[in-house]
Amino acid sequence: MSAPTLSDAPTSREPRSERTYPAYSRPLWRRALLTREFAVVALLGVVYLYSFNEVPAFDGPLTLYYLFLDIAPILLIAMPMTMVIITGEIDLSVASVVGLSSVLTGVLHQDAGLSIPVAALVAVLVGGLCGAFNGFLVAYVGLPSLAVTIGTLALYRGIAVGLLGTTAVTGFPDRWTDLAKQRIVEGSSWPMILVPFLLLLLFTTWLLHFSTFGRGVYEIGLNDEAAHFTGVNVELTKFWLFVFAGAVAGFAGVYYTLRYGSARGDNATGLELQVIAAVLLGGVSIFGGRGALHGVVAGAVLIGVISSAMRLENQTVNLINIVIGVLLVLSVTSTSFLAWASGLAAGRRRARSTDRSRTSSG
Amino acid sequence: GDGDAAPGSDGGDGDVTVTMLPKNLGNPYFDTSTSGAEKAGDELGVTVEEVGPDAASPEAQVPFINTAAQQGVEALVVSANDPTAICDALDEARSAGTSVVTFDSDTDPECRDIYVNQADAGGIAQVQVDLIAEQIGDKGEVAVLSAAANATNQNAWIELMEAEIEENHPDIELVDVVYGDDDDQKSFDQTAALLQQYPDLAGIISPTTVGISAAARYLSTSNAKGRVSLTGLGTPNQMREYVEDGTVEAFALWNPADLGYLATFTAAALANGDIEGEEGDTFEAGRLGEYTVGADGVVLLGDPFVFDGENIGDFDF
Amino acid sequence: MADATLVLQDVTKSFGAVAALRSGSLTVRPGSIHALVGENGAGKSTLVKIVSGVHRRDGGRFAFQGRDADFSSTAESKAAGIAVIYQEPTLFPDLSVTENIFMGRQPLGRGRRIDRARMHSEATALFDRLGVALDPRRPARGLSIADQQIIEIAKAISLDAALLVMDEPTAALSGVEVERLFAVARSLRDEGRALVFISHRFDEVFDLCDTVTVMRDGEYVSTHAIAETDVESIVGEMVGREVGELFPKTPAPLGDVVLDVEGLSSAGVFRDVSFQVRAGEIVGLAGLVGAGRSEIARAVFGVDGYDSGAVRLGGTPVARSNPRAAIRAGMAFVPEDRRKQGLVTEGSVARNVAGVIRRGLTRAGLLTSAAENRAAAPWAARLQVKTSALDMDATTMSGGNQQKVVIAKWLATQPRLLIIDEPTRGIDVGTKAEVHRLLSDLAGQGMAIVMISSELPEVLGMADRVLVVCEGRITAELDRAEATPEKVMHAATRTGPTPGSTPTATEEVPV
Amino acid sequence: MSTALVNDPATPTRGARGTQLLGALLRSRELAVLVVLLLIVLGTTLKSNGFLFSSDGFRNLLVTPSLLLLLAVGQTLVIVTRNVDLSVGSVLGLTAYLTGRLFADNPGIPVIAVFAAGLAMGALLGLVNGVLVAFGRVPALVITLGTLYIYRGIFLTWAGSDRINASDMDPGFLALGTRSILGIPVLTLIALGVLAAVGYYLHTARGGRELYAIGSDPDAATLYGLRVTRRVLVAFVLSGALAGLAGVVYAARYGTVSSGAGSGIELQAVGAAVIGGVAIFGGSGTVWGAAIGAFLLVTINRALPIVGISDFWQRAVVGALILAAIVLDRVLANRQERRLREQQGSSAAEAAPPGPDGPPVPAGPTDPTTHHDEEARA
Ligand SMILES: Nc1ncnc2c1ncn2[C@@H]1O[C@H](COP(=O)(O)OP(=O)(O)OP(=O)(O)O)[C@@H](O)[C@H]1O
Ligand SMILES: Nc1ncnc2c1ncn2[C@@H]1O[C@H](COP(=O)(O)OP(=O)(O)OP(=O)(O)O)[C@@H](O)[C@H]1O
Ligand SMILES: [Mg+2]
Ligand SMILES: [Mg+2]
Repeated sequence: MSAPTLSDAPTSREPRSERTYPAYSRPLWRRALLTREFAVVALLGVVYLYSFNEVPAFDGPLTLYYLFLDIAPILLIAMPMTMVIITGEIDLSVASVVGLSSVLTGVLHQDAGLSIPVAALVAVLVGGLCGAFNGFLVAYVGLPSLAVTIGTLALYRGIAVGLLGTTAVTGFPDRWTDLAKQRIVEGSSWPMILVPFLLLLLFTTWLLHFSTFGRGVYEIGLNDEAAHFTGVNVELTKFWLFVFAGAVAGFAGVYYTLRYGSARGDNATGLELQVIAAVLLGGVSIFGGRGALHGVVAGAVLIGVISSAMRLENQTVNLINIVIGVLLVLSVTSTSFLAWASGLAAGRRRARSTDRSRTSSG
Repeated sequence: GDGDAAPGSDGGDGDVTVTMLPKNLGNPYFDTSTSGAEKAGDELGVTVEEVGPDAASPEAQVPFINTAAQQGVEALVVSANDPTAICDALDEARSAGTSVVTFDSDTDPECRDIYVNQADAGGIAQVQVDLIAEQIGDKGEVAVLSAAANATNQNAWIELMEAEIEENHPDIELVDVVYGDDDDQKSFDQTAALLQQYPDLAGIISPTTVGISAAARYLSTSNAKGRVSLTGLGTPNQMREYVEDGTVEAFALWNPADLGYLATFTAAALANGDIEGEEGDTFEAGRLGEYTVGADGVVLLGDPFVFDGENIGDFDF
Repeated sequence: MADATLVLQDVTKSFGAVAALRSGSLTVRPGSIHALVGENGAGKSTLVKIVSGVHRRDGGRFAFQGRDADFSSTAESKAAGIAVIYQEPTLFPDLSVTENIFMGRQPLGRGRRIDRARMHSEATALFDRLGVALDPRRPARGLSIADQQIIEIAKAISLDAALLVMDEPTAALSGVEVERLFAVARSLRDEGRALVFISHRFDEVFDLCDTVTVMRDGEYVSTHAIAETDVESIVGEMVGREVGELFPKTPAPLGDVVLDVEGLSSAGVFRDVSFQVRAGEIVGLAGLVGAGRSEIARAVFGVDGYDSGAVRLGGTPVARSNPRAAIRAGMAFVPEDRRKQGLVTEGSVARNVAGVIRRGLTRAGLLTSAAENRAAAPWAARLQVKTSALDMDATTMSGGNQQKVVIAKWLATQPRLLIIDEPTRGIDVGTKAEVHRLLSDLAGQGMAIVMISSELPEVLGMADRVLVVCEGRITAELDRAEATPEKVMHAATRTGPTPGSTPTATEEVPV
Repeated sequence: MSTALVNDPATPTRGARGTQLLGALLRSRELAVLVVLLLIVLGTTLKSNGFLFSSDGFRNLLVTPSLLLLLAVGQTLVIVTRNVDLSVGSVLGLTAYLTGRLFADNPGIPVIAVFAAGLAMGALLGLVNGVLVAFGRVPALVITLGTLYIYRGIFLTWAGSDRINASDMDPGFLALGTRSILGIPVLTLIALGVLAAVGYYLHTARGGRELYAIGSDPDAATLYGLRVTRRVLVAFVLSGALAGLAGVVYAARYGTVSSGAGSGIELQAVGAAVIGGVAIFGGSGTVWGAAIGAFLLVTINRALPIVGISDFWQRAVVGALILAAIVLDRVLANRQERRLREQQGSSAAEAAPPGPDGPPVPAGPTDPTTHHDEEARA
């Protein structure tokens, strides 16, 4: 139904030479390789190879296992966060939702006597609810998400800490804490948490890159008014993305609780900054409208590899934080630096070819 | 890239490495204990590496325990931020062949080989209650400024202090327990809040080094100085000024350097197979002499020491 | 003759692969109003931005007041004595109208304090000179486009500059405001200043200017004294090819009622709006700027809500406040501001064109770029969009080309009703005629069209029926035959009884 | 959010009564927060009159917020330009440690020199932020998130496990933390002095107004010819310098500097500004509002335990407060928009009365007939 036939061509009264357009202005390899995402993937490869060969014990069997266990919450939350940031919004409250979900899992299991799956389900639902509250204020009341989620960052964390004080709930059944740390295949380096993550990745990839919803997400980030004019439901899209972020954060909270076997109000404090660092490192524009998931995954894993390798080198956390900070700053400034450099190069090329282009255009 | 001489990867040619994992870095108390550990390391000829998170939370400690397991270090000496949360990680390290010694703050007994206890909880509670009772004339309102609410050791002491007060000091009322999270600013502000909330407060017990110094600093400049007594556990360097200006009469502590020293000897003894961690095992701990592993795999450093205006000048840590 | 104030000679400028200026030349003398005309994308705005230091030229000569110039920022050009009204408004919405005018050069009192009282009185004086009543203390946020443009003008003339460049300043202004602007421009000319005036409206060019320079495809074409040329030859030079008839409206047989709007009201915006549009019919909405025509269109399409009334398409009610329902029912809406509302300018041509129809492109749950490209290509071709590839961003295109992308996007939905708001605003004659021919063709094929335009000739030339909107009400309904400029004008300003206006409406007018 | 009218309360003229009314309404944005603050102080004092009437209580009421006040003022400068500075907490930690080190390593160093060093260090770190933001063309949120990690990492690496104790510092300096002049603590006086200076600058200096213009629409500011880069740089340098000053104040007030100094305070600073009515997307808001916001945040924290709410719930209350503030802003902004629309309607009617000799003509051609002819010929 979409491709018009020649007969209903709007200007067919006066037949003209039909123009055809190439689909792309640049060859495939340039489109694939000259991107921010690819740069991160390449950097990840380099850092991994270097660590594998040079860092003692990095080649051991435990490295990847612990690495994925550590970054799983970041990877999980980075999925919805990527979409939220592409719409031009931000969610700073995710780590507080992780904390709240963790506390709820603990309290519901211990005090209310619910079984772990039921408690976890409630925690995820409450996470979604937290996201819905953010989404409502941002999408329907129209408040800036930065301010809203700074507020809910304090609010949700406050509720978590208020519910449990600074005591911790421990003593979860081994069956469940072991599940959080189990390997997919006994003896492999791949922890079980990668299964839900891969499912989530698959779902998010489809949603963002291969669905009309995802096209709307990008359009909202680039120009939400125009998106509204073409029938994208801007409010609803944003609302659901915040719900998505909240629910995934809730799930991450359950994982967090089971992995460390303790539900505490201050669990995952500061995690939001790591998630955002991973997303931005992966090439997503904080202005919205640009970014892709493979870059984000590479960004999160890169942070994990660097931390792991530096810990194995007995470096302090401080140095690890410096490296991640520098990387973040370099990665975001590199874009404008590259643009500036390629502008210079293009200028030189143009200067050489001015005469040619002039004759050819005439 | 130049860490090729690091342990674990290139196997055991008698090179023993002990990893010290305090609750957090940047804490002078643990700085002192690590210096004791290093001294022990020198005497024993083992390498002591200190690693740790910047905030005192269990989940921040876990990656460092994991890393120790990856490196295959011979022994891990850890002060636990949570009795159970780090258990699984410690189990994995132990199954990778690493001996685990806890010090300062214990985990559940089954997660470690030996706990080096700075002083038994009863003794610590006792000395602090005795000190405050003496300073306030054995009657009045008393509050506790603790570290985090789920710090194992703190809670055990506070419980014992409550029991002790109830039993032997009927005129003393413990009105509140507040938490400064081992954060200067928070402890400072909590002290201010306590004084406001309980105008008749006679004394504060702060069984944590961060808390007592923050509280002392607040008291020393407020008009409650001299009216409200303060005691607890502190290091001489942090408290010297306040003892000298009269804000604080006396406080207690063990020597954290000795604690680190003993923990390292214990770890080395375990790593070398000299002891198994069973009750009754004995080992030599350098200048501290011989120790015996007690029930539940606990090694006790000794009784806490009381610092006051008379003796504080003799210490520097 | 005095020395030229501004000399540009063979100036070149490229943006990436786009050569915006190949050889721009312009010589402006003091005491003269110099028109700069050319098709969309001819490079007029780029030339202006080089003069004002927004862009730096790649090559060529640029002299201001006899000295070579090369401004690297607008601050430098301003300091040198150049005032510019840009095509796009550059206001600070949070600041007061006065502060917008005097930002960066506020009058200072003692201790380098800003003297607010003096600043406000100076602003009031400026508005008096322009003959408008604007509260100098209100924030710029929420001003109509016309008022925003007036502030831009006030800003520029307050600069007391030797050269004043105006890039399409009249695009959003009404007749009175245009006249007042022209009066001010003439007085500035008589003071011996040099002015550059860019417009697509030839009557204005011939009314105001004394010299005209024509540009085409980034190149200088010619300069004439106004007295020695006429519209026809200028258009010929601009386009470089034959332009067909400007209003090629052919009568089409009318079909059934497609759009039926009944009693639509929205508090404070419009009231009791009812009209019908038949298949094959072009209905023009005329009126003064700010009369509320766009708001009516937006409410009908559902991007805005309304309080009461009903919209039916082909007899079926259309849900309110729901653009997607409107699209599903067969409506298409080309909004008035293409950069902000019509396009995702940073998106590719393909994504823009396939933007509304992408739901239908999903195969097995997957929407791929390949499918979008395939769907977009024929529509881009049909409208002769000038682009090198389908993945080029719309940012790189001129206004006329962008408008073609927007129209292509909506035609791709194959709608029954097309609402088109200011179809040719800021578009050159060549493209204008193309758009008009397109609308006529579409009507001929049985599409119902609602066309909103502030250019009266366009409305009169293209519409089968003209609805006149005044202060949110329809005050007249005129057939093509009876629609004269006078009648429309009367209904739009309600200076007298007009056929079709309801008596109650006239009573309630607070004039 | 609060508008230009707040920033621009000029002498009223006739015909501007609507504006005046509106101005009064909007000025209440700051007033509203102030009223909440006073109510809290009042309520808590009724509960425990030591909260205000003991000399310690009064001093704490004034001195505790001064640290956050400094940060909130700096944050306002940056937010007004549509940026944000998340690195202030790390800058505070770093300068607090620097302060301690200076005293520890140079006994007898003049206090004024330490203040200068703190300011300079803060300004330098702010400059780094500013340069990266202005020249890297990257949003400040990302850059300062990066420098938050970097500065704290540098601080901790430099400090190691070294802690600054009160005994390391000059007693005269520490006395600043507790001394009062005319019953007002010195630290509060410092903060209020900074507040007054910055507030005056933002309101009455060209540079200050340009900060608002830049935040209101950065692209327009560039087209207009404002020196955007330089102004943004200055805003970041000032924010850094004030964070540096806050670091020195921190050392004076708390007497010890440990690794946790200032961590997490950046969000409180942003929160204080937002509560005080500073629009997160730039262009509007005042430092007075931000200052009141800082007072409110800190005072609530101190009041909660006294009125019997466990301090565990403090953060929840702070969060609710921030949300309430931005919702209130939205309500006020909506109301303002309505008024402006009414106002515009009436002024439009005034502006274009159909005169007898020059009736307004429809937009477009001044003489439709001739135009039509010309076009037809073309
Ligand atoms: N910043 C830019 N980046 C890329 N291309 C640009 C940029 N600015 C202008 N162009 C291109 O340069 C050409 C000339 O544009 P310009 O805006 O000068 O045209 P114009 O004559 O003012 O047209 P209009 O009448 O539509 O305003 C166009 O093809 C446009 O797409
Ligand atoms: N951003 C805005 N904020 C407040 N009021 C507005 C705004 N834009 C327009 N209005 C008001 O809404 C009414 C209709 O404005 P609008 O300019 O859209 O009408 P129009 O007939 O479509 O004119 P045109 O399309 O020719 O500009 C006017 O009263 C105008 O003052
Ligand atoms: Mg232009
Ligand atoms: Mg309109």
